[in-house]
Amino acid sequence: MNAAADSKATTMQDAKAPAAITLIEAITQALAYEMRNDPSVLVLGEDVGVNGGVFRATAGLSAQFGPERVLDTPLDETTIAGLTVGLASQGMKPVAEAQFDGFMYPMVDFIVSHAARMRYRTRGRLTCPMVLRVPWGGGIRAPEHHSEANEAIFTNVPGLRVVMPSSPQRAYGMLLAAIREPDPVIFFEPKRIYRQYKEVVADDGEALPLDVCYTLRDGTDVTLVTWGAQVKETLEAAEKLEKEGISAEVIDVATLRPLDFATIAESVSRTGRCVIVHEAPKTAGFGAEIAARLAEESMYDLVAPVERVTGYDTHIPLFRLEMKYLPSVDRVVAAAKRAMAAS
Amino acid sequence: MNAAADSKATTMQDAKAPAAITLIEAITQALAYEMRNDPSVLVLGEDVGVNGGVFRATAGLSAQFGPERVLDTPLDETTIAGLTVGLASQGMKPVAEAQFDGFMYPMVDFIVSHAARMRYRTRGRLTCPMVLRVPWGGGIRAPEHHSEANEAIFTNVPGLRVVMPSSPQRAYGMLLAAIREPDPVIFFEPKRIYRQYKEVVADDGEALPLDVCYTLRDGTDVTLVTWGAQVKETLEAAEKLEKEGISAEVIDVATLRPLDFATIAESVSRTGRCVIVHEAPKTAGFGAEIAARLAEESMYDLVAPVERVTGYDTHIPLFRLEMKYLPSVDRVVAAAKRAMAAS
Amino acid sequence: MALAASFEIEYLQYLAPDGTAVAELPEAFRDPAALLPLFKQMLFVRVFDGKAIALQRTGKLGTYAASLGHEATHVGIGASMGPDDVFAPSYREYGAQFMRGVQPREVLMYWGGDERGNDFSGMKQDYPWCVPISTQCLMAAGAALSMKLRKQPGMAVACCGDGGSSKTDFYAALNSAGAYTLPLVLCVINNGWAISVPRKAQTGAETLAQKGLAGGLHCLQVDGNDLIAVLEAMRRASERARNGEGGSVIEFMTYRLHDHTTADDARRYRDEAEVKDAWTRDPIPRLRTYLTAQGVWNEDMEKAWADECAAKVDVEINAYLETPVQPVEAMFDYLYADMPADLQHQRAQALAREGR
Amino acid sequence: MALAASFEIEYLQYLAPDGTAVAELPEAFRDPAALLPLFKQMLFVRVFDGKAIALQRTGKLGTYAASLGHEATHVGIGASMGPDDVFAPSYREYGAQFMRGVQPREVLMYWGGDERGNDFSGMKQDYPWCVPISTQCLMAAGAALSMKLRKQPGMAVACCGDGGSSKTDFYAALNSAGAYTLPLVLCVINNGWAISVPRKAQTGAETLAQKGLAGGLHCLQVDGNDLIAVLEAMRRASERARNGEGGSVIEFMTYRLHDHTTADDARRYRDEAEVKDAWTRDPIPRLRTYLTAQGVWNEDMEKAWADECAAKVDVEINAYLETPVQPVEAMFDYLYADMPADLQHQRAQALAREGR
Ligand SMILES: Cc1ncc(C[n+]2csc(CCOP(=O)(O)OP(=O)(O)O)c2C)c(N)n1
Ligand SMILES: Cc1ncc(C[n+]2csc(CCOP(=O)(O)OP(=O)(O)O)c2C)c(N)n1
Ligand SMILES: [Mg+2]
Ligand SMILES: [Mg+2]
Repeated sequence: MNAAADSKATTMQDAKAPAAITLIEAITQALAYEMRNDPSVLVLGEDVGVNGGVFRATAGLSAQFGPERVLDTPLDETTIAGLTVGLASQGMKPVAEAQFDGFMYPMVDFIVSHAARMRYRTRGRLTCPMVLRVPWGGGIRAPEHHSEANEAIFTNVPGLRVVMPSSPQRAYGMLLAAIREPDPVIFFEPKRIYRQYKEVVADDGEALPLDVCYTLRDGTDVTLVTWGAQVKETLEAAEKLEKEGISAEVIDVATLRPLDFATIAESVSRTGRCVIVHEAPKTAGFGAEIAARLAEESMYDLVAPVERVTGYDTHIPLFRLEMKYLPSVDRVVAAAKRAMAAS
Repeated sequence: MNAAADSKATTMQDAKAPAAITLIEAITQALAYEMRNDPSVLVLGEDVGVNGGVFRATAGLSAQFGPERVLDTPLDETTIAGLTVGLASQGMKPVAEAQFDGFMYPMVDFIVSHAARMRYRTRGRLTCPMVLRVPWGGGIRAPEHHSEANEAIFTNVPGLRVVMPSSPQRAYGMLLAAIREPDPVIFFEPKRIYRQYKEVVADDGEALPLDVCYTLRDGTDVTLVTWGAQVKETLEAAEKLEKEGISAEVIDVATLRPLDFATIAESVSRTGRCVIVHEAPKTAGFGAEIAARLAEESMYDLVAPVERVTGYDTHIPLFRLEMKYLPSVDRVVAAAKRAMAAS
Repeated sequence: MALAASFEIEYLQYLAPDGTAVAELPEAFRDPAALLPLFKQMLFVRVFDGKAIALQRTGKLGTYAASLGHEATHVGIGASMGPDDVFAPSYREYGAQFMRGVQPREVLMYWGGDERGNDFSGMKQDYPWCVPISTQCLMAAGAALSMKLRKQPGMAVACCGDGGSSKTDFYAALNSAGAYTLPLVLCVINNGWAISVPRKAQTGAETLAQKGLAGGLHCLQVDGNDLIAVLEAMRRASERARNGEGGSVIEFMTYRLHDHTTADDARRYRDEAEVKDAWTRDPIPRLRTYLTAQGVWNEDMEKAWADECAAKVDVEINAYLETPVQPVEAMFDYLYADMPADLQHQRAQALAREGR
Repeated sequence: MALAASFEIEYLQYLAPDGTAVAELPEAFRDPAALLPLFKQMLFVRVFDGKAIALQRTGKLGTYAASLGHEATHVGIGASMGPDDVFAPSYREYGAQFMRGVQPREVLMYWGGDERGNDFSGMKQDYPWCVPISTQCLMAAGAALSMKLRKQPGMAVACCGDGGSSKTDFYAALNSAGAYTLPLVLCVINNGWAISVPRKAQTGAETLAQKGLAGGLHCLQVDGNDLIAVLEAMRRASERARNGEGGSVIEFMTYRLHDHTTADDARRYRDEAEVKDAWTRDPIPRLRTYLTAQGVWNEDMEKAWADECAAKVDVEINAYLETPVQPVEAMFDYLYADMPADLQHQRAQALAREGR
């Protein structure tokens, strides 16, 4: 399942002097690439213009492409969502920004009732090729409502694609794919790892698929499945486990909807054990869908009960306590060991 | 787990001449009871006043309690949600109505960002004892957006209770409980069975618990778990199965959040098989949570893979095709048989 | 007293309910012959409406929202738009839509539970019927923004009701129109009722037109049962839109002569006397009297046209009734441009359940 | 030309930026001694603000939203409310909140990442700080509705910014206030910027006050750096509210002299010259000049009060810094009145992870 990433690596030499950049810089790079490439692409949101976005995702775009392609909106998320659907259904390719995850709730109506239904409702006469970028998740010591992991709200909605890259390369390639996708994409960006590390990302315009999971680490004893910022803790847990003689495979789901369950199932068919790790509250989080699919399709492969290591079923606390809320490396390690012990 | 329902039955004689009523009439009866009982209870929504609601749920309440306790709102769901949170946080007990499931999306922000967080955010200084009643689900040949099964949106949200009665008695008792509950409750009403059948419901003010599943039928071979209008098809499937020698236990989840998993687990520990039936799209529907819990906590009890019989992962079609979308008795029977064959 | 701002909102009416002119007619609409096709369209809509209601009553149609009484407003709006424009209707502006090429059979298919009704034969860019109240207004603002950004010549026109003018999406639309100086016309069709809730209960504002002031838009209130006033209001708004002067809110004063939909029973909440009174302002006799007085219409023409309408509608009804149900795969095939593997699997299951 | 409606919106200013009176003072605010405590409160807020920013810069506080430049508006609003009222702030109206008994240490706790900051020592009915822009306006409308239904004497007052006046929730609040004739005062604090977006980009309306017309509310625009104008505007609005005459929208013209928050760098998007110019309208020197000219204030008093403020704020800062982190169970204990079994289980797990 790393084929896409690999082919990307091989095309890297085509671009001139690819630089090592952060995840957020990869976002900016992808936006700039596609705005150059396709004149129907435009960016809109609060403070995305001259200010370049509160996270700097759109830094420099206004200067490069002008205010007609980088639109500051009035301060209203309903407005952003509605205008975006309007633009997309008339042939433009808007990339909207929700300033933070906690502010996207007023967008739900337009996303669910219109974006996700435009093609379906009109039998393909009108469509809605839009991207909604959402800085997502906790752990940055931010104020209230700036730390939500609310992807589950969208994963039950037909007509949407819901993705979440967790590396600079995947951010670049998946954002290009999202913009080119003829249907609406909710593009979650794990803000905690916006600047976690740099990676060489060729600015070659190569998109990555939006329907595959990425196996980040091979293993034989237990499959750790995660997405977003938790990829960090999960990889660390895998290293710790290795020191204790447990070989953990790590899968970054990357695209939640549609889910590439085949990759997960194949891994679990080898390991027999699965630990699902996510930030969002446990109950009815997207981890439930993965566990459910295992219960349906991989039951005979499982040698231990499925484990979920998640946020608790409460709101992420303000920042003095938030790290106690988020799944830790130790919790992942403990769950993997329980799975090993169970069998 | 039928204890509550049974004790309810035994207290029936206390009330004078309890009548057989439909589910929707039970709703009206509960509203009227609690408005008499508690002056802080009020009802608000579109057309709930003189018109008595588009489904007649509030019929007669305006005449009985006056327009100050049965408020028609301006036509805006954001307004309904926001006013409701405002009223609830100042000591009233508002029961709001969303006219149809498909119109509740603009309420998501107030529900998630305020109703579900008021107590948490203020450390208990302000609270939000509100009920949001939502006619829910398909199958009534209604126009677009009048047939959604969107409960999954709310089941991942901490601070909420999410319930769905599926009989007149449970509608009465659970609505009373919801109104008396000190925290916000999303109260889904399966509109397809609003008038499906009548049942004697004593108007005795007895609430039912909001944290139990109801076992509607005992069985030994397979556990069928469902909620809402699908209880009808599921019970019919159980009868069909019985004719073929398969003994199906039927559980009405009734309260989705918090989930009474113990009742489901206990049943599956006896049957070893579980079929989950719901109207909503399959992927990341609430059925996933139940299947996930089985994969975590009941794996050693399962002798067959879990089955989900659900709406497809597409929007419920307009009414000419909707019955092809909704899970049918035959699909439930087939799934149960697959479960029987698997083991 | 220092003033921060002051405003005046004009009211337009040219034809009184009795069909006589009460003000000098706007130059653009002085030729009665030019009004004739619009009057005929109004008559056609009324025939269509009656037959659609009858279809519903006999179980051959789902819930239907009639347009009885709104004909002047709807047809006047439709007549004011061209192929460069984008129309965003609510759910009952058939008069406007017919003028944009939507087929009556498409209306019937939509209310008959078939998505293909939304695949209009008419202007492909127009928005489908919109059930979530007033969300069409904000999509229209987005459409207007796309025109402005691409320097296209058109305007976007959205309709909502008096109830719809309370919806936050309506406010968002007018706010955006003002912020971006968009070529957007928001038509508030005030028919007195939002299902059972009277106009007065929606807002404390004395007019719905003045809501446009919140966004710095041009505001007008007009007699929506007077076709000429409707046309003139739309002419002014569209001129502004096309000249880059920005958006308008027009309140059309009319009345819902039917129940809200066929699923509603207005007698539960509405005084019959009010309805009776409203019939005296019916837009059709008013225009008929005027056009007859102008010598361009007469009883024979009316009779002939009525027959033509009935025949035409019957053809449409038959086409609707004869349209077979979509196959089961239709619920999968229009969801994504590229169907995900999971969904392909579910589609195959659904086909298998049909024995296909 | 027939008029559907016409409107005038008043502008209030009594003290010019140089501290001289430019209009006859309203009777209620003619006694300069009565203004003194408010002036002192303004000075206190400014000291608090400065120290809070310094705390953030040294890593002892999270992101902080300063109120620099808004003191007259905030304090004037706070001074106009009583214990029967409900206040719904956005996130920077400390001046108003201090007057309602909120402790400075609570402000610091909130921005310091501790929910207990929202458990105000002051008016228990007041709403907590509200991050989702303008949603507080609609909750305040609900609070006002509860007062009206229960025939309670108070009013609800909500604050939002110029940016916040674009939010659909703000429109929903004014729409409700008009529809139900609610005792609601919507204070739009126009400080020129919504983070990087200038007021002009938010709307095409020439004033933000006129948005109230959309709901039929009373509208006023005032110089928000003139404490007397603020007090007079609030007096008029509260009189209306208390007399059952309904809601008001007041636009307070002020300026954000600081960055949006400590996480922002306004130099990226804002001209320094504009900021420099805004300092000439600083509400504090203006009132100082006036009160000094009236003989109720002098340099010695200022010096003494400055010291007192500094000492008082330091006490608060220490109290904040010394407050221990909440125990891990705090994230479970305030979610429901009756904790579901599942959550009890998770709580026990969390405690176990702490070795407890
Ligand atoms: C968001 C939303 N809420 C509620 C409804 C249900 N509903 C359908 S029409 C209607 C009343 C609309 O009144 P108005 O806007 O005046 O338009 P009219 O039907 O009178 O033309 C309501 C409440 C809906 N369709 N959408
Ligand atoms: C719903 C929502 N969207 C976005 C934000 C991020 N945000 C915080 S403050 C702000 C600007 C607010 O400007 P304004 O209303 O003028 O108030 P001011 O900060 O100037 O006092 C924004 C966009 C938010 N808090 N809530
Ligand atoms: Mg209406
Ligand atoms: Mg501002």
